[in-house]
Amino acid sequence: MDFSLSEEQQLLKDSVQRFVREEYELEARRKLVASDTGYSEENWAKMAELGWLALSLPEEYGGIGGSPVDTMVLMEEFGRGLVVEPYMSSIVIGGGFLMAAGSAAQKTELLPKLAAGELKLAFAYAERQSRFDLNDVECKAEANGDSYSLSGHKGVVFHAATADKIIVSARTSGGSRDTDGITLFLVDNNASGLSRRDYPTVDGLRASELEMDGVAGTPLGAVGGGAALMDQVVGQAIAAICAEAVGCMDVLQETTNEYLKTRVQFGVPLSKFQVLQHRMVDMFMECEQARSMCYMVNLKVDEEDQVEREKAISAAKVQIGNSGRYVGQQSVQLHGGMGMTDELHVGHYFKRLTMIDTMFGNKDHHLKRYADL
Amino acid sequence: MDFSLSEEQQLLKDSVQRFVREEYELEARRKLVASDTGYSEENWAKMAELGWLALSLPEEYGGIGGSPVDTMVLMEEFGRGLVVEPYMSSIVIGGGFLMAAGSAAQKTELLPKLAAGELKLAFAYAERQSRFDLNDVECKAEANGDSYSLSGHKGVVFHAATADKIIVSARTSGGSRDTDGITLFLVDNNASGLSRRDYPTVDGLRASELEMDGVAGTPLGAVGGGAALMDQVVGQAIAAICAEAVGCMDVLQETTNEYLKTRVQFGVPLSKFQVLQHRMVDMFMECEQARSMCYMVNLKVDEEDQVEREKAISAAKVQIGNSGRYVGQQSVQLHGGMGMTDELHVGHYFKRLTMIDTMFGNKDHHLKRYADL
Amino acid sequence: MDMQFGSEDLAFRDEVRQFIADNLPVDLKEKVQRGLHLGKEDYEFWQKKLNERGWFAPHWPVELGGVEWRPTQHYMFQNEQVEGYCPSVMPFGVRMVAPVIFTYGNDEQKQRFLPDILDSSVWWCQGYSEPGSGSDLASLQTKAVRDGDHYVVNGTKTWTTLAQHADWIFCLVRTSGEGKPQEGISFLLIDMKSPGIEITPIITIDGSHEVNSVFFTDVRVPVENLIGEENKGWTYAKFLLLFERSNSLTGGLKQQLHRLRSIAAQELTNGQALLDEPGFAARVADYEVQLRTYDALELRTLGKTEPGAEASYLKILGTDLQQLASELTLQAVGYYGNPFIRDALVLGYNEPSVGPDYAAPTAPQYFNYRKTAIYAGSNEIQRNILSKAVLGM
Amino acid sequence: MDMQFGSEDLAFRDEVRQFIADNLPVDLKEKVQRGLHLGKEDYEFWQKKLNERGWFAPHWPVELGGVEWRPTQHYMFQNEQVEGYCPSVMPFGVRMVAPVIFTYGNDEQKQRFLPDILDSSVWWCQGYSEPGSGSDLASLQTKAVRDGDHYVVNGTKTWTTLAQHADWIFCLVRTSGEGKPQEGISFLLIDMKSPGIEITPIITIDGSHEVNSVFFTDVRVPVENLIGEENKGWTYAKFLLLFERSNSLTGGLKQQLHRLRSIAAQELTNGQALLDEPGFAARVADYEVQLRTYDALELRTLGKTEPGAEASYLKILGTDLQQLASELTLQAVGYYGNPFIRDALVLGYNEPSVGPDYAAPTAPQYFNYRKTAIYAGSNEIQRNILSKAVLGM
Repeated sequence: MDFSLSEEQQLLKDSVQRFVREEYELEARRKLVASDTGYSEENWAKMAELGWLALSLPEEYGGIGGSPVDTMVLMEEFGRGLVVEPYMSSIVIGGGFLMAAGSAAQKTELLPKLAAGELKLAFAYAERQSRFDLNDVECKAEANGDSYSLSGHKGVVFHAATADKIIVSARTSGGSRDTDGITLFLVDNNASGLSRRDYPTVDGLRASELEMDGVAGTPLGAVGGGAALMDQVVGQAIAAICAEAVGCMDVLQETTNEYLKTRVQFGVPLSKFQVLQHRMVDMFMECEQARSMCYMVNLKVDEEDQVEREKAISAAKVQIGNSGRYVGQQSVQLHGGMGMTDELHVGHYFKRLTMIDTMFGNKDHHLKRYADL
Repeated sequence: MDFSLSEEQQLLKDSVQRFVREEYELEARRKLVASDTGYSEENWAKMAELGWLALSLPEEYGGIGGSPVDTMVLMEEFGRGLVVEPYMSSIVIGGGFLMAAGSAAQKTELLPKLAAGELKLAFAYAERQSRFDLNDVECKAEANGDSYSLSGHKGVVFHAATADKIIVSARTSGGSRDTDGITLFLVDNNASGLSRRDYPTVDGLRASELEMDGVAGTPLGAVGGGAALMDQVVGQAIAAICAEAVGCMDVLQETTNEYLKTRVQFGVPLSKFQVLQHRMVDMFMECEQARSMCYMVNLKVDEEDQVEREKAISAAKVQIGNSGRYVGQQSVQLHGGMGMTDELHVGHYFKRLTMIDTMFGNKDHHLKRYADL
Repeated sequence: MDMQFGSEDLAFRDEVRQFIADNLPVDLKEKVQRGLHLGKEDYEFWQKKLNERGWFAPHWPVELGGVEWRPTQHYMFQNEQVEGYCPSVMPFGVRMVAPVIFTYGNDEQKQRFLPDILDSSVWWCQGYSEPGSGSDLASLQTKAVRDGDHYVVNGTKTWTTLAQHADWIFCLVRTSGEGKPQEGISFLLIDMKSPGIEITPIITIDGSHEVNSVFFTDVRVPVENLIGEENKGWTYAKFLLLFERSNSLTGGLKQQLHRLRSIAAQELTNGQALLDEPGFAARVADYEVQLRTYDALELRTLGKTEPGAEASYLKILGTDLQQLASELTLQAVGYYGNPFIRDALVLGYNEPSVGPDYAAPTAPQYFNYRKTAIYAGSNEIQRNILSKAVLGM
Repeated sequence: MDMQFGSEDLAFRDEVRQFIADNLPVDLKEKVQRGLHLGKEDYEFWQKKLNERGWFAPHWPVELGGVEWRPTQHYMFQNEQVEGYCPSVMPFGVRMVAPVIFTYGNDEQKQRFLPDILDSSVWWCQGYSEPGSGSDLASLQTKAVRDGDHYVVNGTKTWTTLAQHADWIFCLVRTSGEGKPQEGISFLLIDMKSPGIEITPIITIDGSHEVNSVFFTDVRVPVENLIGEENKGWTYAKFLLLFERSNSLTGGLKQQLHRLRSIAAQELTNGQALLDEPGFAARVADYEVQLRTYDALELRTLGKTEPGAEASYLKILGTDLQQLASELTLQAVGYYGNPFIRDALVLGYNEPSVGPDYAAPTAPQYFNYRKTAIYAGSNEIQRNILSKAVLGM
C-alpha cells in the first residue's frame, strides 16, 4: 500500500511540467488549436525525443516498458496543460492495441516507429447508432482470400486526419451488437475507398467522419475477437483519461481559489464569503475523490479478475464524470462573467472536462455498466 | 386563473387553525399518540360537529359537497398541526370510495354516518409483495352465491384497529398484477375469519396487519373494476396528502428560520451565516414549489383527461417527495442536536414527511409512473 | 381557486397563434427551431411585425403604445411566441430602458426615445457591469463629470450584450463619490456614435460574439440625457432589474423540453430509442416534473401587480432548469457533441451536417447557458436578496 | 505506487478473522447484523475479549498496552471488526480520553486511569457540548472554581452519549473568563458518583436513549484530576477531536451496503427483485461507486502519521454516505418502514416480526443517522475548517 511516486516517476512529472510551462502558455496553445493539423509536429518530435512516446511500449520494440501509473503521471500533466497532441489516440490506444494483439511482424514493423514518433495511429469505433456500446458495430468486413474489404461509416474518429494508419472495428460475422464477430483492422489512411471529413471539436481537438467503401484492411488480433480486445485497451484508455481529467480539475480548483482571493467585491475578497468557501471545499473534495479513483483504476487496470477490473474502470469513469462536471461548472460560475470568456483558461478546461465525460461512455453509461457487472 | 381562497375556504382555514392551536400543543399530541386508540374520539366528534367530516361528502347524503380544494385547505392545516385523527383513511379514502362506487343502498346507509362521525373506515391494499403497485393483488375473493369470501394478507393498513369497516382489495379473477379482476370489498372489522395485529408507526399513527381466512365481504363498486376505482380515489388521497405535506414543510421552514435567528453561536445569531441563509432560501423555494404543485394537483385531480390527470398526480407526488426530503433533513440539520430530540416538534414533522413520501408510492415510483404515462 | 384559462384567454391565444402562422416566415422559424444563430435583421423583422399588430410593447402604458392585457394574456403571449419559434424580442429597448423612461423620464425624453424603440429603428444596449463591478454593481467606477451642459464620461463597461448592433446605451455612471456607493450613481442615456466610444468584442466559451466591452474616453453627453435626478440612478436600476428578471421563462423551458424529447427519440442506444431507456427516461421525466412545478409557480405569481421577491426565485429556478435541459440535450447526442463547425450554426450552411443535424448546437448551447446563472444578478446574489427580503435573515 | 496489501498484512487479516470466528458468540453477531440494540454488557464482553488478545488499544504506546501496527494493520483490524459484525468499541475511554491522558497527563494519572480503561472496568463519557455551545464549543459556560485542593464545578453538559452507563466523565470546563474564549478552558476528569451530578435522558427521534444531559451542582473535583495545565484544555480538546474524526468508516459503510443489497434482493417490485429494477439498481450502483471512492480516499491517507485536514473531509464524505445508505435501505422496505415496535429492536423479542424481519430497524436507523452530520463538529463546521486549513480562504 503505497501512493507515492517513484523517483523516475517524479522525474517524468517534472519533465512534463517543464514542457507544459514552456510550450503551453495560453497563446501558444491557441495557435496550435488554430493551426492546420491542430497540434505541433515539433512537440510530437520532442515527445519522442524525451522518451514519452516510448514510455508504455515494450522494451523489445524500442519502448521503455512503463506501467499504467507511468502513463498516468504523464497524462495528468497533459491534463494540466490541456495538451492537444494525439498521445491518447496514437500511443495509449494505438500502441495498446498493437501490444495486446499485434502479430510479431506487426509489432516489429510498427512499434519502433510509434516510439520514435514516425508513425501515428487513430481508432475508429463509434457509429451513428452505437452510442457508447463498443460492440454495436455495423461496419462490415468481407474476406477476399487473405485480405479484407471494409465498408461502412465511422464517426468522431479523433486525430484521424494526421494518423498514418487507422484501427477500425468491423463486423466479420454476427448481427448488430453481438459480442462475437467483431474484428479490428489496420487501415491505411490513404487507402482507396476511404474518404474522410475532418473537423475541429468543441474542446480544441480534431476528429473526422470516415466513409469506407471497400477499403483494404489487415486484421489486428484474432478474427472475431475484437470485443475482448477493445474492452482491454479501452479500459486502459479510460484509466489514462481519468488522469488527464484529474489534471484539468486540479488546475481549475487552484485557479478558482486564487481568483476568489484576489477578486474584491463589496469591499472584501470573494474568498471571505462563506457560501463560496464551502463551494470551494466541495470542489476540493471532488478533486481528492477523483484523484483517489484515478490512482485506484490505474493500479487495477491490468488486474486479472475481469469483473473486478471492469468494475474498477466503470466506477472510476463515473466518479471522474461527476467530479469533472461539478468542478467544471462551479469554476465557471465562481469566475462569474470572466469564466464565460474564451480569453481565460477556465472555460477551456471546463469544455475539456465536459467532453472527457463523453469519451468512451459517459457517467450514466458506466453507472449502468457497473450495475450490470 | 385564480389562486386565492374563497371566503368560505378562509373561514374553514381559520377554524382548523384554531382547533390545532387549542388541541394540538406538543404535550397534548404526545398524549394522543400514546393513548390506546392513538387519537381522540372527542376530537373526532368535534370534527363532525364542525362539519369537517361532511366537507367532501355529497349534500344528498348529509355532506357539504366540498371540492378537493376545500379538502386541501383542511389537510394543509392538519399537516401544520400533525393531526393524528383518521381523516385520510375514513373521509378522504373511505368516503371517496363510497362516493365513487357505492350502491345507492350503501351510500344511503353509510355516508350520513360517516359525515356524523358514527362510522370509521380504513383501506387495506398493500401486500407483502406488492410494493407500491395497487394492482399487485394476491388476496383472493371467492364468490358463494351473492356473497364473497376473502382470504389472504394485507399489510400496513392505517387506522384499521379503530375502523368499523375496512375496504379491502382482492382478486376475483386474473393473475397477480393484472389490471382486470380486482374487486373492492367492504368487510366488517369484527367479521369472523379476520385477525388483526395492531401497532404504532414511526410517525405517531396506527396501522395493522390483517390476516383473512374466509372473511365475508360485500363488493363496493363493479366486480373486477377495482383498479380504475383505486386509481381515482388514491389519486384524490395523494392530492390531499400533498396538502398535509405542505403544511408540515411550512412549519419546519418557519420554525427553523426562527431558530436560526435566536440561536447565537460565535457571538452572532446563526442566521448571519451565509451558508445557512442560502440553505434557508433553498428550503423556502422548496416550500413554494411544493405549494404550487399542491394547488395544481388539487385543481386537476378530477380532470377528465386520464393521462393528464395521472401525470399531474404523479408529478405532484414526486415534487412533494423531493421537497419534503430536503426540508425535513435540513430542518433537523440546522437545528443541530436539538433537531435530533424527541422533545422538539422538528423531528416529528421530519418523520411524518419521510413517511408521507412512502404513502401511495414514493418519489421513485411516481417518477417512473410519470415517465411511463 | 382555479387554474383554467377563461374563454377570453383561449380566444386570445388562438388569435396569437393565427398571427404567428400568418406572419412568421418558414426559414426564420427554422432558424429558431434548430437553435441556429440569428442576425440583427431577423430580430428586427419580427419586432416590426409585432409592432404593426400593436403587440410589441404590451406592458407599456396604453397611451404610449401598450395594451391593457390581463396578466394571463401577457403569460400566454410570451408562451405562444416561444412555442411558435418566434425570434425573441430584444429586451434592452422595449423591456428595459423604456419602462425606466416612461416611469422616471421627462416628457421630452418620452417623446424623443419611445417611438424609436416602438418601431425598432433604434437599438439599445445596457451599460451596467464593469470589469471591477460584477456582483457588487454599486461599486461601479465609470465617471460622469459635469462640464457646462454636458457630462464627460470616462470608464469601461463590460458584458454589454449586442453592443455591436446598438445605437444607444443606457448607463449607470458615478456622478458623486459621497455617501454610500449606491448614492452617487446616475442613469444616463448615451448615443453610441458619440466620439470617444470604442467597442471590443468578447468571445465566449461557446465561440459566439454576444457580449462586448465598451470603453468611454472623454465622451460628452448632453445633460438632457440624464434620467430623473442626478445620483438617484440606483433606484431606477433596481426597478429595471425587477423587470429584467420578471420575464416568463416557462415557454423557453418547454421549447427546450420539446427539443430534448425529439432528439432523445431519434438517438439510439442498444437498438432502442434513448427516450425509452429507463435511465434516460427517468432524467427526462425528472426535468418535466420540475418544469411543471416551475410553470405552476409562475402561474401563481401572475396575479401580482408588481414584480417582487418571486422574481428572484423564478430566476434561480428557471435558470437552473435552462442549464439542466441544455445538459441533458448535450448528453443525448453522445459523441456528436464533439464536432464544432462554427458555420453549421448559421442557416444556409450547405454542407451536410456532421452526424445528426440537431447535434451541432447542443454543446455550444450548453456552454453558453452557463451564463444564465451569472447574469442579471448571479444566483448567489439572488439568494442573498431572498434571505434578506423574504426571510428577514 | 501500489494498492496491494502485502502478505504480512493478509496473514494478519486472517489472524483477525480467525479470532473473531473463535470468540464472537452467534447471538451477539446476530444482534449486530440485524441492527438491534446492544446493551452495556455486549460491548463489555467484546472489549474484554479484545483486551485478552492484546488488541483492545492498538493505537496506544506499546509500553502502556498498545501494539506496534502498521497503518494497514489498523485499517484491516477496524474493517474486519465491522465486516465480522463485532460490537463496536466504545470510543470514549480507549480512543478519546486515553490518548489525552497518555499524551498530556502526568504519570500518576496514567497509572490511575489507563489500566481500568484497558480492562473495560471503568466506562467514560464525554462532557463537551452545552445547551448554549454546539458548533461554537469554545463558548462553553460550565465553571470550575478553585477552592483549596478542589475545583467546584457548576453547569450543564448535553448530548452526553451513554452517560447512563459511565463511571467517569471527561469535561471541558471554564476556569477563566480572561482572554479569548478558548484560553480559559481546562480539561477535567470527574467521577460520575460525585455528589451533585444528575443525569437526565434525552430521547432522540428514533426513540432511543443514547444521549443525556448531565447537570453539575457544586460538584467537588480534586485538583489532581486536572489534565495538563489549567486553561490549556482547548489544546487537548483539539487533539482529541482529530482522534475522534480519524476513525475508519469504510468498514461500516460496506456493512450498510451488504444490508442494503440483501434487503433489496428480497424485496419485490413488479414481481422481480428490487435490486434488479433499473432505477433502484442505479441508486445502489451509485452508492457503491461513492463507497469505492471513499475507500480509495481513506487508503491514500493511511500513510499519514498524524491525522490532519483529511480527517475533516473523510468525516463529511463518510457521514454523507452513512446517511445515504440508511435512506436507501429505508426506501427499499417500502411500506414496512412504517411499523414502530420498540421491543422489536431488542434480540429475544418473541413475537413474529411485522413484515420482513429486516424492516424494523430501517426507519429508526435512518432517523438516528441524521446525527452523524451534526456530531463531532457538524459538517458545516468541517467545511469551515477545510476552507481555512487547506484552502487558506
